[in-house]
Amino acid sequence: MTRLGSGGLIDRSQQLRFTFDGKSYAGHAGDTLASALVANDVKLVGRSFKYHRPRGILTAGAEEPNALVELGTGTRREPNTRATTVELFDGLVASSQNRWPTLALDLLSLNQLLSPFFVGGFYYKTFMWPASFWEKVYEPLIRRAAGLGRASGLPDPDAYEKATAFCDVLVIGSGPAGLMAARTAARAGARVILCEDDFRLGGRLLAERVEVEGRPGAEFARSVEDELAAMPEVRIFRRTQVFGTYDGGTYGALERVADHLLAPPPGVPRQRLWHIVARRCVNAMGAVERPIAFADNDRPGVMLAAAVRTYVNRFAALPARRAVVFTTTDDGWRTAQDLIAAGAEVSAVVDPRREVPDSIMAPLARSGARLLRAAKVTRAIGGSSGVKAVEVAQGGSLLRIEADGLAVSGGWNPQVGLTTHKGSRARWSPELSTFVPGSLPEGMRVAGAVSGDYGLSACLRAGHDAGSAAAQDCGFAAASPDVPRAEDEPIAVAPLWHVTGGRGKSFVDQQNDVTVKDVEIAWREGFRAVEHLKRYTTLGMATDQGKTSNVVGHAIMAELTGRPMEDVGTTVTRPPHLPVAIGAFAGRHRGRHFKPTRYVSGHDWALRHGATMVDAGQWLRPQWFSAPGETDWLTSVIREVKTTRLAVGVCDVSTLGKIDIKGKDAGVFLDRVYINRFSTLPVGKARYGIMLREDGFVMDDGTTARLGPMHYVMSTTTANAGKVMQHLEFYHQVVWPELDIAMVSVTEHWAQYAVAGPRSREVIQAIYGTAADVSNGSFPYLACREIMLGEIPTRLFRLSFSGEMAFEIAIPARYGESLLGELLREAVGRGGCAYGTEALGVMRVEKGHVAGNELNGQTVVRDLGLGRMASSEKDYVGRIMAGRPALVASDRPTLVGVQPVDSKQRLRAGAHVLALGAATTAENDVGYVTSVVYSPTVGSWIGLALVKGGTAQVGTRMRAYDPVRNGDIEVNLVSPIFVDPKGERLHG
Amino acid sequence: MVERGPLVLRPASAIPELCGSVELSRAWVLACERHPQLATVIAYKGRRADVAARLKDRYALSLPDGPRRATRGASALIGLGPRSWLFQRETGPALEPELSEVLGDAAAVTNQSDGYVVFRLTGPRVRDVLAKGISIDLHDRVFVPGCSVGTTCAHIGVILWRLEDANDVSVFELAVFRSLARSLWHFIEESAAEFGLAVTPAC
Amino acid sequence: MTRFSLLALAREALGGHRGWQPHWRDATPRDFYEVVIVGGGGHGLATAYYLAKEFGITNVAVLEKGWIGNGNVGRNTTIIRSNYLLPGNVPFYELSMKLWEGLEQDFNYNAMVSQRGVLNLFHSDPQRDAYARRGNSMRLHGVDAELLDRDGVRAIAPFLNFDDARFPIQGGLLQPRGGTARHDAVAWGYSRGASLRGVDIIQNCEVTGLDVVQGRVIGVQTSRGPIRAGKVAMAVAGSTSRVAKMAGLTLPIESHVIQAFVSEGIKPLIPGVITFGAGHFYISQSDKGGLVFGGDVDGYNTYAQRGNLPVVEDVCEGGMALMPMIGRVRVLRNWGGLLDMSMDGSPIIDRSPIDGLYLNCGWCYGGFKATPGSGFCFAHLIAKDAPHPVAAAYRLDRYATGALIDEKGVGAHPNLH
Amino acid sequence: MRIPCPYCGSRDLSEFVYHGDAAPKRPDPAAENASELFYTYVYLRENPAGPLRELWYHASGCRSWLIVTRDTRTHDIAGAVLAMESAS
Ligand SMILES: Cc1cc2nc3c(=O)[nH]c(=O)nc-3n(C[C@H](O)[C@H](O)[C@H](O)COP(=O)(O)OP(=O)(O)OC[C@H]3O[C@@H](n4cnc5c(N)ncnc54)[C@H](O)[C@@H]3O)c2cc1C
Ligand SMILES: NC(=O)c1ccc[n+]([C@@H]2O[C@H](COP(=O)([O-])OP(=O)(O)OC[C@H]3O[C@@H](n4cnc5c(N)ncnc54)[C@H](O)[C@@H]3O)[C@@H](O)[C@H]2O)c1
Ligand SMILES: Cc1cc2nc3c(=O)[nH]c(=O)nc-3n(C[C@H](O)[C@H](O)[C@H](O)COP(=O)(O)O)c2cc1C
Ligand SMILES: [Zn+2]
Repeated sequence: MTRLGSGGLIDRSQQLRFTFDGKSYAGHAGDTLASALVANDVKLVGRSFKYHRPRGILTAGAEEPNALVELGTGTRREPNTRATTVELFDGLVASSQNRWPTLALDLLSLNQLLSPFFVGGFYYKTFMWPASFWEKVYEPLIRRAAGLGRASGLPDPDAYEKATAFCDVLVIGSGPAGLMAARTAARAGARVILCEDDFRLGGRLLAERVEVEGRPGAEFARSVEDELAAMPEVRIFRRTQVFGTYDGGTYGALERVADHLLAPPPGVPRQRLWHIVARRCVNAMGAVERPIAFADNDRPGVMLAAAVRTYVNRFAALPARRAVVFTTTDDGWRTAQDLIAAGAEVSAVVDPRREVPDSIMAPLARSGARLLRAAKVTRAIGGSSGVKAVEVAQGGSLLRIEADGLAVSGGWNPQVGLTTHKGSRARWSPELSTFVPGSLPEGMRVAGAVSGDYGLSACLRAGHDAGSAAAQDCGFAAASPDVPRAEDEPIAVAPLWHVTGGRGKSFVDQQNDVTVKDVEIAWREGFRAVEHLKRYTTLGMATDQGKTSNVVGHAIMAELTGRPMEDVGTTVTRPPHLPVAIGAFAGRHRGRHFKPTRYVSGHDWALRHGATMVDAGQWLRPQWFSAPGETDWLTSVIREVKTTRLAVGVCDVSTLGKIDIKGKDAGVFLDRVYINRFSTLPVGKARYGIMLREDGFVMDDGTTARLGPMHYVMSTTTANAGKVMQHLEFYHQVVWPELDIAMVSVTEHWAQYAVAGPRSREVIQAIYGTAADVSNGSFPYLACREIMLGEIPTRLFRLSFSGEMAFEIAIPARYGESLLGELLREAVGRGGCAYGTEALGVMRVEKGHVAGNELNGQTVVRDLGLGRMASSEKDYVGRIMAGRPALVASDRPTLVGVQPVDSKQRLRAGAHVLALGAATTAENDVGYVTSVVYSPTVGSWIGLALVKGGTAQVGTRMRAYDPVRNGDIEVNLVSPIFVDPKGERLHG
Repeated sequence: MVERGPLVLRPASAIPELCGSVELSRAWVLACERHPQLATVIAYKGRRADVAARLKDRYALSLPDGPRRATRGASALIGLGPRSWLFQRETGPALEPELSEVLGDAAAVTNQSDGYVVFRLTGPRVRDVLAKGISIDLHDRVFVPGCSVGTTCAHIGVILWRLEDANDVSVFELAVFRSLARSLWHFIEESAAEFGLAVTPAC
Repeated sequence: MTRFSLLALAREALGGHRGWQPHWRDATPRDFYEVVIVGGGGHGLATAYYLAKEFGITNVAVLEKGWIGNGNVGRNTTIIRSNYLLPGNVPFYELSMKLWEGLEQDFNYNAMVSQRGVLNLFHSDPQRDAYARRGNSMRLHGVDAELLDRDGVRAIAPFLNFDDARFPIQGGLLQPRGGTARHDAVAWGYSRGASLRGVDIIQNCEVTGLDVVQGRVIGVQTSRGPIRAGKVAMAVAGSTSRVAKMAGLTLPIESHVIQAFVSEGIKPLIPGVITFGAGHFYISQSDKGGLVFGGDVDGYNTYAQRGNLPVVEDVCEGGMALMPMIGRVRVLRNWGGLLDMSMDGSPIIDRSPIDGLYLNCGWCYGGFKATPGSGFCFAHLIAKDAPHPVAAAYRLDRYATGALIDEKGVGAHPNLH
Repeated sequence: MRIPCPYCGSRDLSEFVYHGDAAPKRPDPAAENASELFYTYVYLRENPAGPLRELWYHASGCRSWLIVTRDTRTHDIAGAVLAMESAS
């Protein structure tokens, strides 16, 4: 155990058990998995991507490249989880990844022997011979070696959800800058949301031995938190990372609601995705420390200096008992002080600078540590169990200093990510030797270390000022200034990117195993732009996105090319700032709830009557009704068709779009959107209409009925209802705003049922009783009327899709189910039945009516044999473009019927049509079968097809070629109307 | 003509399983299903003022000129768009014929009573539930009683409005297309599960 | 420059890799080229390569405003396939597919062409019929296509959501030869191949003007000075309208963004490419282990290479609906690319109304797979002033004549293609 | 992105449907060169990089067609009016 006897922000009264690679350990509430591992003296945590090098813990934050584990087991196994941000809980199970058979003995680390071959970009130059080997040998090998953790491969058992929050001021990060920004804005009266990725508020205040207002930093943070928590207009989102900046002041954030629990409690999601809409934002995300590249700088036990302080001060866990500190910053020296204060030994502090201020060195004067200036660490000596010694070069001589840990401080990188998501670039600051935010997204301010203000007092002030300004932007009066007292710690940095001379690999990007040498190779091979460098070597492409490595790599490239960093620049950052589970972006929209479901009012009724339901857009419709004893769908469908054609059938057509169009210009409007005329349609009559897109192709069809002089009701196909409404609104609001019409969808208000067949009139008459006379004389084909059924208004239409005499009756939806029952009762009494979409489809194909398969957006009216409907006396949407030469060409495929020569043979939609005997090549392809049904009336499978020459080819025998289903049959091209070609039944 | 007795048709609930009630204790969110009479009113060209005058005259309701809900007694007018409104009335004679008569040729009146189901939601955590589906700022001072919006809730089109508080707790109503009521209800159930949900026949 | 081979690699490994040369010469502009290609994306580079290799035209410059491959060739989801429906498309994409199949040996660069199959799922009877129609069309063109039923799909991808789906999987159309290729390497391999044959690859050279005299283009203005040219060929993808405008042309093109995603690297999980037929989602897994996926375009005109949250969510909803096992896999990075969306969803490879100015545009989100074919056919057009037969349908005047190539049948709405 | 609907106020992008450049106006179908005019109207787009007046449909809100002025380089929105009330 390296747990310190006292101190830290852990709750020693709460012991939490966890396992790592099957071994059981204990930690405390307030620990992260990483701090608990440190406290248990576990150094080796993972293996690297390419060379399988042993790796430990480098950081104490979300920027961690090395300490990635598989968290959880079974369906909850989560790969690549950063041990440094996992909040410890009782029962946590973690395992190392990317090793075989075990972490300590990883045979794949033999890869290192081949490392001279495996340099950046090696695969582009090899694996090409013999050509067939790539697919069978090389690629599978590469793929198996790639990747780090293993996904569970099983459905994620947990729920995710999404939510939106609004505020005046969003504060990102709760370090000193963020806390002050939130407090100041909140005191001014603004609605504030404070997001903190950590489970505890305070940022670096939790990790440093600093004082604010004379109190320890953590205590100060607690007091601000308490004040904020008591303010009604402040919301504190803990365990919530803001991951993206989007347009219009929208920010994406992820709340880990239950990741610190073994499993989410009932009803509680695992994670919640927040859309935060903020008028202003104060970005106070802080900075992360960066390492220095030197030989074997990736050994377990090499840790960033600030992370060492975090483990010591916040978690009371000692990463090293005897440490060397290698620092190019003033800041790094504090690590030595803190280690000593915690009772550890510091063997040496190594600083490349010739001059280091006395004020910084003085506190260590009597510590026994060797204080080496103008010196560099050239190598970390040790193996998979950790650092054993450190090799230091000073003035030409090499020293070996024994140590079990090496703390490295190479300077700080502001977390500029969220400032650049909208496209602006970070700016190189020569003073700070790092990238700082460039121009900011509208509404965003930066405060604290994220903007390069590293001193504590400066951070507090900057946070205060930004919070105040943000609140004022939102119209709140400034609260009286109140900046807490604190000292600015020394912050000087002398940039040092890498140390040459050591024997061994110097890592720049530890997770992706990109070394200084790889950067050199990229340079040599012309991949000198930082974006090329990235793509050629994979620098910065790992799960940490180069948070600790990019600047180092880019600076090395700057040295190689002799160009200033301002010119070299850095790579583009992208959301998410930290990786976000795919499940969180999906929220509850998965499985059955991927999209909403629309239920007809007769849904339950249909199920009770043996219906199988089918998707029709978002709707569910009865596809067929199985009668007792029927086991296959075709039997049921054949019965439904026969029964309807012989007696009567009832079908739910409620899903068709229905639009009430009223007003004095309604007729004119319809004339313009339909190819045929509606202004002349008499009241009480319906007409079939076709609508085109402006490019001349058919968009939709349906019947429109005139219920009154200024009142039409249009029907659309189920699939296109929404699209047609939008289309009509477009022409009304944008193109012809002068027309005086009013349109509203009434699809939902009316349930509608088709009653078809020779005995349909009897059924309808029975329903209306004395309320209406529906005899042929008073209610002929295409008649329509509004009729009261007692207190209930209904609409009755004499329309037919089946070719039989048929009616459609519309009734307010809440009576739908009840009416269906009555209709079916009346129908059954006359030998009828209910039928579904399948039988509906059979009857429409038998009649040669076009539907979705033919209205596929690639057909014009002439193709469908409906050219004559187009009025030549008026303009309409699509008229001009439909006249383009290729759309009136005589060789366009047009609608015909197809029927197998051998009536027992199965025809299938999607088969292509070729001349008999023609070779099966594309040149001989003359069309394709659009719709196919089994017609009990004809006694075989029949279909509609679009065939070149169309009508002229009727009578010829051709071939329906369907190689993807091994189909190849002879068919006769026939008239598309298979049943009652003269249409006598309609008028019956 | 066939002679027969009068046909009796019965209305059905969009979500029959909601008809029962559930224990109220510890529930942070209460919900119920309602079926007011509804009709859309769309003003014809240049007739907005007429519509406003006639509705004022007859119902003492002023026409909202934005996404708001005006109420008077059992009647309410909800702004849906620049020239369309939803007239809502809990009880009374058939709404559409009456309104058509009142508005005459100034507006198109269309019955929508069966087109929507209305859910009433209330309880101390009602905003937290709604925030999971609706991206509208429902802050107490922003979305005050009388505000309304047409928007989406978890991919489902809804009209949402806020009623006067009851017992110091906010009350919202959500109108949804009848066919989508079950999907919306599913959202409410799942989203409120965290807090506790009770269904009441009337709340 | 050394030819890439195992031997070369071994030699360099022993020599500490000090002998490698830049993969292509970083050329400085000369004042005249027989052909100036605007745009150093996949298509521009491939065009230069084939001009040199197939047509012996080597006095060629590729002008790239940034670094080679910064455009869509470097940011796409790497899917290659030739599973098209319409006769104007199938032969072209199949030519491209064939070129992919021999590409690495041809240009001596490993672009990691991986033919692990492209599977398009269907979820309804009409969709099945449409896929059958397409599969049959492919077969008639000599392209491989298999129509799978539910069990066939399950055998390939047992992890899909077969049990609790809003839109249950009914089957799929599989093109076994489809797959992916390493996008960046395609750009680099063509650069290297072209450069070796004498083409000047000129980076950081933005074309700012087209010099047109009496209806004929005679050169370009660039951020690095004017360059005279015998012929100018545009291959600037999402910047098509802006460059065309320099010659006064207005085209049937809109610029849109499509977003793409990569997850953290994980061990092999997903075979080949899978596309959802009832939502906007498609996915494959990179050689490096990241799940690479995407969906629909954002849907509004834009020149910003980034999108917004609604589409991010829409894509992930599709992903979770189709394969709920990816719930705990994390999105690592999400970016956008600027698409040249045409009005019928199909490309244009044609002469322009201006003499000597050639157009290659309208690739929407499907032009990566076209890279070899597009370069080959565009080079043919430039060299011979006549379209290559398989690209003959990609005419600019087809919008006026009505000879559209609208695979989806959605009409003149670029954001719906 | 948030679009300021003149009727509904600021709303999330997901509530809207995009229709592109608002400049093309449906030509006179009776014009002599109507085919040419319609070809231009239906197919040709200026597609500028910069401010663009464009059509959006507030499908999930008030069902109004809007003309929104938005910069295609930055997505910054300068304003929106109802198409029905816009003069041009
Ligand atoms: C996210 C995404 C996913 C995609 N997925 C696929 C897929 O899976 N399969 C598929 O087949 N296709 C896909 N595509 C489409 C495909 O990437 C493109 O169609 C194709 O790459 C475009 O051709 P290109 O490579 O030449 O374009 P680009 O690489 O964009 O090349 C155009 C070049 O022109 C340069 N340029 C522009 N203006 C100028 C100027 N004025 N002067 C000089 N240079 C200029 C640009 O900088 C750019 O480098 C996808 C696209 C994106 C964005
Ligand atoms: N001496 C030095 O050289 C030096 C250098 C840098 C910083 N510092 C010290 O560090 C502190 C900096 O203060 P600060 O407030 O700017 O930063 P901070 O590092 O103290 O706090 C930043 C906080 O933001 C959180 N955060 C980061 N990204 C986030 C995201 N996307 N979403 C939500 N939360 C996120 C972090 O978890 C952290 O708690 C000061 O105390 C300063 O003295 C010192
Ligand atoms: C097929 C493919 C795989 C990618 N894999 C990774 C990856 O593993 N890690 C990573 O950081 N980015 C990856 N990217 C994304 C790139 O980093 C980068 O975002 C993309 O090329 C667009 O460039 P930009 O973000 O610089 O604009 C991948 C991109 C593609 C196209
Ligand atoms: Zn609106």
